[in-house]
Amino acid sequence: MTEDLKVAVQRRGDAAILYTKGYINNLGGEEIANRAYELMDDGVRMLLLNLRETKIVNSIGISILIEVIEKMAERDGKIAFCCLTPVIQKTFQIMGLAQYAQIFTDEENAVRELNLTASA
Amino acid sequence: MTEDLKVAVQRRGDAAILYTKGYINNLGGEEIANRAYELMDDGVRMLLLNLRETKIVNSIGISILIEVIEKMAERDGKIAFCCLTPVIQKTFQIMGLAQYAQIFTDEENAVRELNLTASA
Amino acid sequence: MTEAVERQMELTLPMIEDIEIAVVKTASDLARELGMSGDQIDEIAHAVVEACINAREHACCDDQRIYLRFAGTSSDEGKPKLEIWVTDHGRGFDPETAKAHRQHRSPGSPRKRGWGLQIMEAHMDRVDIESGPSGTTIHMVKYGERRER
Amino acid sequence: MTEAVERQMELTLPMIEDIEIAVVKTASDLARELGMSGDQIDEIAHAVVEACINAREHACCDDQRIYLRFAGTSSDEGKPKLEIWVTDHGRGFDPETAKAHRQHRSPGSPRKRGWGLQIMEAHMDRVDIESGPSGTTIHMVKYGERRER
Ligand SMILES: Nc1ncnc2c1ncn2[C@@H]1O[C@H](COP(=O)(O)OP(=O)(O)O)[C@@H](O)[C@H]1O
Ligand SMILES: Nc1ncnc2c1ncn2[C@@H]1O[C@H](COP(=O)(O)OP(=O)(O)O)[C@@H](O)[C@H]1O
Repeated sequence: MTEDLKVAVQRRGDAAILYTKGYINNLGGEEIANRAYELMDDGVRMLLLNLRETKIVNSIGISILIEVIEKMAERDGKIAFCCLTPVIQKTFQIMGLAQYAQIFTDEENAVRELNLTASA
Repeated sequence: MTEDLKVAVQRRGDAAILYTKGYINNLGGEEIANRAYELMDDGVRMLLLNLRETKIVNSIGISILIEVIEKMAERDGKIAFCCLTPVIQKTFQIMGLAQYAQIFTDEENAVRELNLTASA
Repeated sequence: MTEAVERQMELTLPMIEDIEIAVVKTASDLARELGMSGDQIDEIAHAVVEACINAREHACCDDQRIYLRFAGTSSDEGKPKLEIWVTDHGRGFDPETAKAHRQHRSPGSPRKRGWGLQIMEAHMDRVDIESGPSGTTIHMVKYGERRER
Repeated sequence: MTEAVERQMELTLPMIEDIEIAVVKTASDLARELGMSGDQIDEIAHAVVEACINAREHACCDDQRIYLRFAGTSSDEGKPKLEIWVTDHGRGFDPETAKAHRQHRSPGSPRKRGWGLQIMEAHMDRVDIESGPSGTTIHMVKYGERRER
């Protein structure tokens, strides 16, 4: 029952990886959004969300992530995801999120494909 | 319902202040104990637990804190508390914890009385 | 030969934030006992979450409770099956209208809300809605894989 | 003149980790509606937590549920009053034996467990235990302060 979302950030030059742990509900979505907006204000234009430790999401939380993707697109930036459980990936597909953001199976692939520079 | 305990530590020389946020149940108590034991292994002999952001505790969590107090006493160290809600303070009294650990109303008082040196 | 398993559970929960986590936990435990796979358990979890947040967000009722019923069966003969009823005593809604106004993937402007029912349907094998002025019941069914031996 | 308030609530909750937080939330909302003070609400919260963790830890029953009943009243005439029943269908226990083995503050060796019943009694105005082979009910009563006007 204790499922407070925890967020950790790893900055990599102009990019960043954001790690989530726990339930992405409305509060969790807002927590991610706030961290993402801070990073965007700080110049980050490539943000990888690693959801490895998130096992459950709801449609309100994901709709907030869609807003973040839109805000990032407005600034010519990009958001990508990795390490989704099959069911979260399916939920992303239902909600059309898979159209606006790249989804990678693991972080290694994402880092290579997105050309994320080493930790700055 | 999301009440995962969060712990933050501020090291002050040979002393430390540990801030808790959330419900101190068995898991919360163990989280505090683990952090306290790390600090003790690292030489800390004076530990102030600031429970300002904890509004609820249970008897299992508190019994774990009693163990921590005992372990610290074995090493000739001391644990103190501050910023308890009146009801948590009452619970500490019922469980006899108030006999083995000093309790301060606020951090300022605790820092002065315990002579906690500035952040190292 | 494995035993036939039958599970029934009824709960009455307060409509408070994150109460769906308690429902997920209960549903997952049941589904696991019935021998469902991890992904199936996850799908059930995501469906009940949406049913519960709809009850909490849209029911708008004085009776601040969500009524859950679970019925599961599993045997050598057939696939394991878990049925879940999520009921509120709220104001109800017209499922047809809600479905007509449902959001679609419109490139460039994914809409903010309106995905709950679609998520339930995508993750479950059957979803029926009974709704009227005295409340709503979402009835969902999930079949597992036939057990291997 | 303030209105008389009467509140009733029954819940059936799964015996899962931290479910007591849902009970605390429900009890706190009720107590607040009855006009109890912040400290009184906190005392009720700490008492129901202990009752719930005892049910979860000690009941050892197949029926993995906790049954809650709340009844609150508040009026100009008297003090607000909140009654809470916490029931499990577990194996029961003998309260007299449990109380006899209760831990005391023994200097130098505070014991690990055995504080739950004492905490309930210290925080509530009345605690009655009914327990037998088919389960346990803890009945607790808390009176608030008479409302100031
Ligand atoms: N339990 C309910 N009680 C009343 N109305 C509901 C309920 N569940 C769903 N609805 C109505 O159906 C609509 C569609 O629901 P849904 O697909 O879950 O999307 P969302 O909840 O994001 O709006 C809701 O906006 C609401 O008007
Ligand atoms: N709901 C219950 N069902 C069965 N036994 C119980 C229940 N509640 C309490 N007990 C018994 O009473 C004892 C004392 O309870 P308590 O004072 O809360 O201390 P603790 O739970 O820390 O042991 C427990 O150890 C247990 O044996």
